[in-house]
Amino acid sequence: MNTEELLAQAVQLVGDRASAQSVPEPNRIDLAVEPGRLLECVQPLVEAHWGYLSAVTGLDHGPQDGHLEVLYHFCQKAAVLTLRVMLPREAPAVPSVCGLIPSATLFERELMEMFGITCEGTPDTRRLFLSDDWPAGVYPLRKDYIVPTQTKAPEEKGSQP
Amino acid sequence: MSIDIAPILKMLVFPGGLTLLALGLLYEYIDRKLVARFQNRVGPRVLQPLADTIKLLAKEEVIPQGVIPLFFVSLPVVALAGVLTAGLYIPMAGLAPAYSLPGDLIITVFLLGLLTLCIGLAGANTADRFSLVGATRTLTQLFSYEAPFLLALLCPAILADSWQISVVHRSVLGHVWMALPMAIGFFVAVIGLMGKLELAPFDAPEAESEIVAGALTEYSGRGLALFRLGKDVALVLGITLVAAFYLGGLANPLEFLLKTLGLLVLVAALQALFARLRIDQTVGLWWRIGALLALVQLLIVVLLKGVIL
Amino acid sequence: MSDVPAGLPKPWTKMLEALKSWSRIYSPWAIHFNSGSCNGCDIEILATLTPRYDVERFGIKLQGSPRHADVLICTGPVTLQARDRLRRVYDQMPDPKFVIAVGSCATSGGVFQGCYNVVGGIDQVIPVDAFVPGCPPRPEAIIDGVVKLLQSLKEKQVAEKTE
Amino acid sequence: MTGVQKEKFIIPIGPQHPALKEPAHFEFTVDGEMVTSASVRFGYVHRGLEKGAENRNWAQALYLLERVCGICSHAHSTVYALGVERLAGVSAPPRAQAIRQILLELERIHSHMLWVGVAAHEAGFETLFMYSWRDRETVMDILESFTGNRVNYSANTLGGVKYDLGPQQSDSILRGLDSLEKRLHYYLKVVTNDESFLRRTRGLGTMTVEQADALGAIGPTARASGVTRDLRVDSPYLMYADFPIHVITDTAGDLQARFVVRIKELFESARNIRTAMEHLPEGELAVRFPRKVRAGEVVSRIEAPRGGLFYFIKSDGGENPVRVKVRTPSLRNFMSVLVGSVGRQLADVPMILSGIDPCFSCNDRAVIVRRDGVPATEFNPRKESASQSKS
Repeated sequence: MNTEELLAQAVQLVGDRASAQSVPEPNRIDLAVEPGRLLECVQPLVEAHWGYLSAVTGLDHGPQDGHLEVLYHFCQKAAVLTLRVMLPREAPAVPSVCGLIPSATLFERELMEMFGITCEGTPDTRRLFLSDDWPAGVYPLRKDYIVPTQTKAPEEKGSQP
Repeated sequence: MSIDIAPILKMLVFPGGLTLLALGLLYEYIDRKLVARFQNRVGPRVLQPLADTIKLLAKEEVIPQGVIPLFFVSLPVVALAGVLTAGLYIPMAGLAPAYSLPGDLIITVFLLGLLTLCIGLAGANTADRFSLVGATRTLTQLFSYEAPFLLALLCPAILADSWQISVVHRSVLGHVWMALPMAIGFFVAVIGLMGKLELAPFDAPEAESEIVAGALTEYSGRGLALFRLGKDVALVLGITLVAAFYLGGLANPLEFLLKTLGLLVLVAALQALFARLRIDQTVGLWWRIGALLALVQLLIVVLLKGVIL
Repeated sequence: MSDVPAGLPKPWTKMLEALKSWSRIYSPWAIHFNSGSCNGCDIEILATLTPRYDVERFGIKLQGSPRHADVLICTGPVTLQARDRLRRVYDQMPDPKFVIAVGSCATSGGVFQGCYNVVGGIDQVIPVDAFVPGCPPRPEAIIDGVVKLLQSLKEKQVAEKTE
Repeated sequence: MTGVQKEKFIIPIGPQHPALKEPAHFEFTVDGEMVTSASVRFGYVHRGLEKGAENRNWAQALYLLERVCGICSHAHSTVYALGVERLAGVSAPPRAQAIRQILLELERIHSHMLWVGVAAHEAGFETLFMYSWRDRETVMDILESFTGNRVNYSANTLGGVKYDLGPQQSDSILRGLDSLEKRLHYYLKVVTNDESFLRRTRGLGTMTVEQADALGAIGPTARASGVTRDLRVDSPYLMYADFPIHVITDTAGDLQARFVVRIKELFESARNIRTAMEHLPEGELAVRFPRKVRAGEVVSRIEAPRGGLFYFIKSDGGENPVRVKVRTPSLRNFMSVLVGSVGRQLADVPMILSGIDPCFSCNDRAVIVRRDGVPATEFNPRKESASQSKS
């Protein structure tokens, strides 16, 4: 199957559950999905063995815009299908896909830690790769997190053990 | 009352004490150098083992938490003292052993085993997990190679009708090398020696990539230096013993040097040739193949002896 | 054990001191700690062990246990998570001990300056005796760093003698 | 001792441990010598690169991202440069693309040879480690004569490359490749014939096609299990469409198969480099690159030595990237280690771990698997998901 056929197959599998569809590049299709319908979209992909979950990207559109976005990238050969889930900045939450794709636990833990997005039902919610003394409630990849000046970093975080 | 100075000299200078220590450091150098050359490297300088030892002796000795300090400090001393004592029964440099008594073969093998036992206990003494696993492995390995090694040494002893090293040694002198008619026994003895000294590929007890430095992980400074010295001396003694039994005896210092060094080259080559065996593979190898081979050799010797004599 | 007994006559003390410092320079055992490096320096440190560079001819041996080591070779900027580990490894080493910071990142934080999880160079956490700059430094430079450090020990000793 | 044995006896590996040249903290619960569960915590080399890239301009971020990993640095800078160029609507000249590809393949040779040595070291086979690293110096010399640095070549720039390939360098590369190939035949013989080494590699960390596919394994790890997943063929970038590569696969899926696959890939890389140098296009090395990149999002993927490398780059039309997401190949493969080490000997763990050629500085994240007593061969991701959600 070539890339177009693969993408057509993907759209056929999940297209009707998406609220919007766009083609940013010839080998990519983006589908906007409501948070509540995410699992409905992932399930047919997993069942049809359409590609593998290559990455989960978190995006912060900034405090003005007031939205966070989670991108689930599925890759099959050259084709990339992205499920985009738009979330409010306040109390963002997505359902966990770990039930369908166990190895997604890493991606979800990163998401929780870096953006403060709750993955409902994810098996493991512990710290991933921020240090143990990192302050709670500070999410470094959000746009309103400003990196403290380098030399004072450990003190400013007020996190001396 | 006059003090007999001879035994003290024997114990402190030759063949025990200083001579053994110096030979141990020299042989460690040769071993490391040969392995390095086999691996295409330049290798260490002559005085390297000496410098390592002096440096370790001059270093701070950290006594970690959770150990019994008395054991922590005394085990290396006991280990080194044990192997140095073993040196008194062995025909060092081709000369007659300093002391000789019936059954000293067993004593010697026991004293060499004492070193391993001390290392194992030293590992078990610390709270460090790597040391504990290392200690378990050291002791497991001790139980696996000790029997075949002893059996392999018994073959010439049975031929000589004695368990006294000097008698066995005299009986093989001038005869054809035992390694030729008793190739299996020789093979088991050399491999057993490598297992005893925890040389590659039998270095699972101190496998760096799994358990850091095994039982000795927590040792620093003096303790480490003494254990290393103990191992060096054990290397010399083991090689001498095998050469004396299997390579036609050691008639004079020159023969001693040539034969032991020849054996050292063989041991170094074997070290460079193989990947490390897992501990279960080591044990399996010893009990399934090593012990069996040694028994077969022993059987052959006993049968032959019965037929000929 | 590390101190020469005070009761010995002076020439003896001197000789023992000289012997100690000789052995220290002749036999530097090293341990390697990566506190956040990109691997570039680490593979170059590993390369120093291999036939082309072979540091064993200088008596340098890479050890696994901090208890056995004299020289701590650090690579990479210090990350928040590695900071305490670095300090602990340093504390576990018996005296006398030395630290070499290998690479630009270990020296100053390098290209990672300003990243939120980076504290800075190694010297922010533990005292450093020698810096080897480069991204990554060549294996020759790393060996040179160790040799220079040892040379400085000798000079220090000479200076103490003349005092 | 017995009291300790009855409790969970946990062997920590890392963050400072001789088997890991990089820090990560593994905890293996052992029963005697048998591993009963495994967990890992990364973060020791997490530097906050993704945020760091947002605070740098497009060109500066290239140098930062090149240092995500020192072993596959060129792969990281290439995937970023390709993505940003596509975003900006700029295309590097053909000659630059061919040079990038040659460097990528040279880097693959250096990386795989490094891995052969490190894996041999984990197995306690020092001689093979020394030999393979000695011969690896050949490719290091080539890289140095080409770019002036042994590691972190800094050959890429946005819009092209910095270094040209002259006839003299071509000669030295060809000569180096010839001698390297001779040695590679020897290593292939060693890893397939040496009995003591086979004892440590055969049947270890085995993944079937289904498991590899389900776990989303990539790179040589997946190819050794028979999954033909290679972005150089699936989605050709640079000049891989013109100078194609032949995908090497194996069916065994164990550690030995990964050795064989990696070494065979090197022959393929050498062949690819020769072809690319023979048909090296003439022309410019670089084109002008704008300071600002027009708004948009791009997914850039290439096949790094360890597997598919995934970058997501977003621009809002300014001088800085808005988001750079890095997903490295080791991360996708880590599940296989934790799952594979349960039920194995402790002595095999470093081997299984090194089997995927992990790169911690690449992916600083964490994962946990608790699967007490269930052998790895029975692992079923679906089953696991059920048990995990229950707990």
